[in-house]
Amino acid sequence: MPSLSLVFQSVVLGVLLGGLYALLAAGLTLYFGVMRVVMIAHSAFLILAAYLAWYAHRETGIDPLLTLVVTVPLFFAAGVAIQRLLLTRLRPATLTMMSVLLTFSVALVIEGLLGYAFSGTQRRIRLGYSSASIEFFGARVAVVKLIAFGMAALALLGLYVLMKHSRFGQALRATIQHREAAQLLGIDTDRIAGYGFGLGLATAAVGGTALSLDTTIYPSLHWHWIGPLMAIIVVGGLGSVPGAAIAAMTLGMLQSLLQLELSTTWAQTVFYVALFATLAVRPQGFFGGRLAQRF
Amino acid sequence: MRRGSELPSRTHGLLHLGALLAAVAVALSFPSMAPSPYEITVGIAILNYAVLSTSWNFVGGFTGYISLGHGAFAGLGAYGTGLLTAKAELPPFVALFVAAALVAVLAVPVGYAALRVRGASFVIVSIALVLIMLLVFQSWASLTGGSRGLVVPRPFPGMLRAEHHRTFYFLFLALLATALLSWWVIDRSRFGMGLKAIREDEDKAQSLGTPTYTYKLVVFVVSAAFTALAGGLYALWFGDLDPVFQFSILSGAYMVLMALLGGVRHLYGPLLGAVAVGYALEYAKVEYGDTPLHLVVAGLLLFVVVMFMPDGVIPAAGALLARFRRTGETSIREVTAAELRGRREQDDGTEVRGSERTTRGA
Amino acid sequence: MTRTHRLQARIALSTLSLMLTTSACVSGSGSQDSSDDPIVIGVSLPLTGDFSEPGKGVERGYKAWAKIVNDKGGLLGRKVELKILDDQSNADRVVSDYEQLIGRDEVDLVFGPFSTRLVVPSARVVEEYGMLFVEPAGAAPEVFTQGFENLFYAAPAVADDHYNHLAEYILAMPESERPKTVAYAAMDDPFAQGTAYGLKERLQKAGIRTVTDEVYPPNTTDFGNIAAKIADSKADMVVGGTQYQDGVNLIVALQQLDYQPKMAAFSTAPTEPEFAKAIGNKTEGILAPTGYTQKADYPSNKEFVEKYTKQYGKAPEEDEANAYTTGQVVAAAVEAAECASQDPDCQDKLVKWLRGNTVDTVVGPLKWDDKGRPQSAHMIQQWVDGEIQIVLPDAQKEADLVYPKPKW
Amino acid sequence: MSAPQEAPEPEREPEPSLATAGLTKSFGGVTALDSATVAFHHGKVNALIGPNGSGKTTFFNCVTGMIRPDAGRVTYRGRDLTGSPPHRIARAGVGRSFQLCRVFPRMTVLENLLAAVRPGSLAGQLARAGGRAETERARGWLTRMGIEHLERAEARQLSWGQQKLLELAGVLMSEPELILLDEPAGGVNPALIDRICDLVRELNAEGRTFLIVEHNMDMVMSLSDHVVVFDRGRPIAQGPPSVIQSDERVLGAYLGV
Repeated sequence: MPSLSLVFQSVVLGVLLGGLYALLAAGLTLYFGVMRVVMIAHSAFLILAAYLAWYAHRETGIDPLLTLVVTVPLFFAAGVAIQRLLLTRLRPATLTMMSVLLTFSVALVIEGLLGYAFSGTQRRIRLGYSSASIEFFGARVAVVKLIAFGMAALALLGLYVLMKHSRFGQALRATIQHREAAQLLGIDTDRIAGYGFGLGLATAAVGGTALSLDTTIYPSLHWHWIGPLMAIIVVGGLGSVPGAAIAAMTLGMLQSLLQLELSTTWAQTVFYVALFATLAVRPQGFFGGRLAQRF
Repeated sequence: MRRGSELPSRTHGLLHLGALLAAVAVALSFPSMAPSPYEITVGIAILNYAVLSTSWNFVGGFTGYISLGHGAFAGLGAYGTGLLTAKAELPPFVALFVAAALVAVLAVPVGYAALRVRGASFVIVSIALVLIMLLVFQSWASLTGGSRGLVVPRPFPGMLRAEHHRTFYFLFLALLATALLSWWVIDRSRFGMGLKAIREDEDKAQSLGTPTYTYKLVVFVVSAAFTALAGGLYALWFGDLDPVFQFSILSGAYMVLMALLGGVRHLYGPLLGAVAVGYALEYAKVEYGDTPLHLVVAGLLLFVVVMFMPDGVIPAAGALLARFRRTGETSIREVTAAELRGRREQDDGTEVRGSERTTRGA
Repeated sequence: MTRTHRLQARIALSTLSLMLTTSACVSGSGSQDSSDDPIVIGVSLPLTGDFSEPGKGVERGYKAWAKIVNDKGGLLGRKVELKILDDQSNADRVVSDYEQLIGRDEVDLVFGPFSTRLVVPSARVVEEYGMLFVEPAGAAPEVFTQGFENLFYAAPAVADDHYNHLAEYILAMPESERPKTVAYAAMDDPFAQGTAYGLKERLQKAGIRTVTDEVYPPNTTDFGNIAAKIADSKADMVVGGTQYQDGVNLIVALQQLDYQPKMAAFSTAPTEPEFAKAIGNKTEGILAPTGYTQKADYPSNKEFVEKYTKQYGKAPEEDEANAYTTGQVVAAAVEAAECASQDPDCQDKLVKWLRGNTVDTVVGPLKWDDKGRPQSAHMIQQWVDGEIQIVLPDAQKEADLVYPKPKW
Repeated sequence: MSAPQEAPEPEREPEPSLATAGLTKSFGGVTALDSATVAFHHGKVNALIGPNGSGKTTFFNCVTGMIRPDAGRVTYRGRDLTGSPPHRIARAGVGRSFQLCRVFPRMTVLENLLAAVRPGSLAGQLARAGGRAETERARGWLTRMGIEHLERAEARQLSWGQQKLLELAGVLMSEPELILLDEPAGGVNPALIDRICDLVRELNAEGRTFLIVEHNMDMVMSLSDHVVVFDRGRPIAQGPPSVIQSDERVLGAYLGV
């Protein structure tokens, strides 16, 4: 039996990890909500953002957090561009399938270019506070992990406030829930969908920077993120941002706790077990939105 | 479909037959024309791609459901064959068919989870399948050998390597022929008609009495079985299995790229795509070896196909041809502005109807 | 439907012509042997993909070897020429590369690729064509249990034996001072796991308890949970079966938890030049096995270090040295057998000679058992006073082993 | 609840065709069908009318199995179809068209009809599609719709009106007893509306029952034998057209009074 302090430590790690998952899954949910698109390239952009943070740090020595000033607007614009220039040109009848392939191809291109530019070597940002930690009720928490969690939490909070309390947020939610009805209300759903996409990609910028603080990055890393993230959005109910956040925290925690007894690899399967169980038992997801029902 | 039955002349049919025979003749004589065993291995690699993408096309081409996870079935077929030969000591080719049958059985619950709901979930499940199989085969080292790999005993011990390649070249060719023949039989059958109706409009097909879920599941299982056969045959030929290479998303993506490039609606589409992509890969390796840009090229190619010729090169070439011919097809159209508007609404309306879809059990 | 038909005919035709071009295009070269022709040596290396970094190191080592040999007039009076193909870190490709090199390009000799994962499949091809296979990277035990008869590993010791000197040192300590508990963490990779488990087996046999044993996949980037388990076990000693970056990550994660073992040993990572900076210079007391040191005073090593440094502007590392060793081993066999061609008799002579002789290399004199396992041992290095120094075996040591290790 | 109008009973008691009892469906907070109990007459042309958003399409989707009702029962000629999947309901003899006409766009006109053939046995499944008998039958319907000359054109190349006719031909090919038409006159020119009306009458005379959702009041009143009016997810009136036309509640519902 693992000791109590180890369990507590794992819970803390699970929460910290779950926060990052929640932010990234929220992005993936936004794309799905506004366009019914499974954005495979989400995690490739995540890694791209991490590389930009790493590169900026290596070249100029600035704190990786500062790169957010550039990457967030940049990714937002890229998201809008992807939606407006690429996805809207696909035939509506085959949009779901073809958009997967399209974003898949974008992911391949990003991975290939990262490999070309920075080689396949694993990279890691060296910060003065990399190995610093603080004591938290008996658990030791790395400072960098706390910062990453804080960023994710702030970004999620920002997203929540934006969606709940702004006119744009209302329009976005209306578009997600019922596009035609939103159009009837005079909402320019095309524009809103573009912004929704931009917002989703902006979460990848924040997530990538957070990720770069404490882990190694390499070009093909995105495959190991997209799987869990897709599982999370299905379990949480496709299209539901709160559902995705709850599922992310739950599964992140489960993964962390399972590692106490199982090997790292087996613990990772929790996401896929949850995915298959959800689809077999409750295809609309567990926390989720009504959207899932339709697909 | 009544293809061919009402042709103004039979010459096209004959031309078709002649070309087919010529292609078969070339394929059969290729090993004896090859200057070294290396060329035969290239031939095998391309045939393997062709079988895989044709197998993929049972689902992708007929139903329009795009699976990015068929690499998992190939890997399962390979490991199944390898384990049954190495651990259960079945004769290699018995193991091959038993493994394919087991994969077909496994495809039923996977299909159940993946096909019960429409569209997006299918893709998610297909990718997840590869990732979970990778994890399982890496972790379960006591059975699979994990990252140490699995050595599959040679089916023909004592056979010289060149002869081994030649034998497997013909085995792959036979498998390809079987897969193509099966696809062709389904293509012209009522079952195939139902599947194509699903691809066109699933709700509509169901409202006309097609049991869409059963149809999709059946063809999914058939596709998985063929993919597993290809994987198993590959295992017997290649001999060394490693989870990282067997369960790769990229190999599944190549199947999609090949089929899509060639044209998913055509019998020879995936074969043509496999020849083109396989040849290009080999050529690029020999000529421009050592940059990771092959990913970029594959990505861009997929991008171009999806954006500009989603039906593949065959219809794209056909359209080009038609432009030269300028047949009188436009006379059918008598579209008014109002009708155009109506049709646009129809397109947008897909979403409205989508919003009222429900999930359906068997 | 008429159009579809015509189209299908066209497609069939174009398929045919494509296949013809394939066969026309890939045939071609093919050389006749003569004494003036260079000796062509075929290699497949992971120049792109997951193993590209060490793969490029091996490539530099091979190139340095060819240059040094050619500057001295070549082998048997013939120049050597390397034909290097990229296998993209992929097993399918590595096999087709060797098929191409042996079948189509008709190279005279082959060198091995990098990474255990790629060594086994490629060894099989080369074996089945009856050629000598000396390789710089397949150190895992599995490589030597496949029944290969033409395979030789060109390094001092297989993975399981890397920590032999350290194991002897620990077991020689008085029982009260020895570490009593050990935590192991190894990457799921035949080589990395081999190093850790070789040590584990010896220590367990001597009654030293294993308190944690973690295996993580190569793609692991977050070591928080693994480190937590190790720290919680409060083991006296931690052993990492690591490659480069995972080693760095694991150490940083352990330091984040303020875990202070009495002894800490990690394979590969601590010997890399970037290591100290990567973990913020908190290196004191970390142990690592190594098969190569630039300071070794074997005659050929001085030449290698000097000429390599001149060619590449920096000193060679272990990957480069192992590649160079491979060249030396093959060269010794070629000179002894006085032949270098695919001819079965020649290849047979090469294999037979290596089976029975010792070769002087940059990593010292090497000889092999009947499975191709080298019979030497790795040195143990330790970070002492901010520098990595040899501490074991006594004969080669530059500093004394520090135990228990200072805080990191 | 259901308050059927005390309309003058027809001479004979009509045989029930499709009927629902307490059919309820809500989306989120919005109730689309509110315990709808309604019956249609076998062998007749029935019409279902009501203002936008009164639940007509949801009703169609519920009775054809496209969406599962939250509560209530659906029967067809006494057989319980509640919760059956759409293809079972189709096989029970209920065919339908879609609100915005749906055909298989990339299949030929003839294939559009052949796709509606339902083979029984496994051998039948694998038999070649488009055997002589079924092709002749398909051509029969195409000729009847007047689009037989387009047999080899892809459906997407057809005009809107032609697609409407094709969709109807496809439904007929699946041999339904009861045909549900969702806005057959939507977006169609007057000449074609007359054509469709004639077809409905002919087919009805041949024994097929119809249930039509339509906004075109002239069409509804001239064509149907029995009209049901929906408002806010439930029937508010039913009876012959003459009675419905003068019903105050109907006028109220339409005018939003």
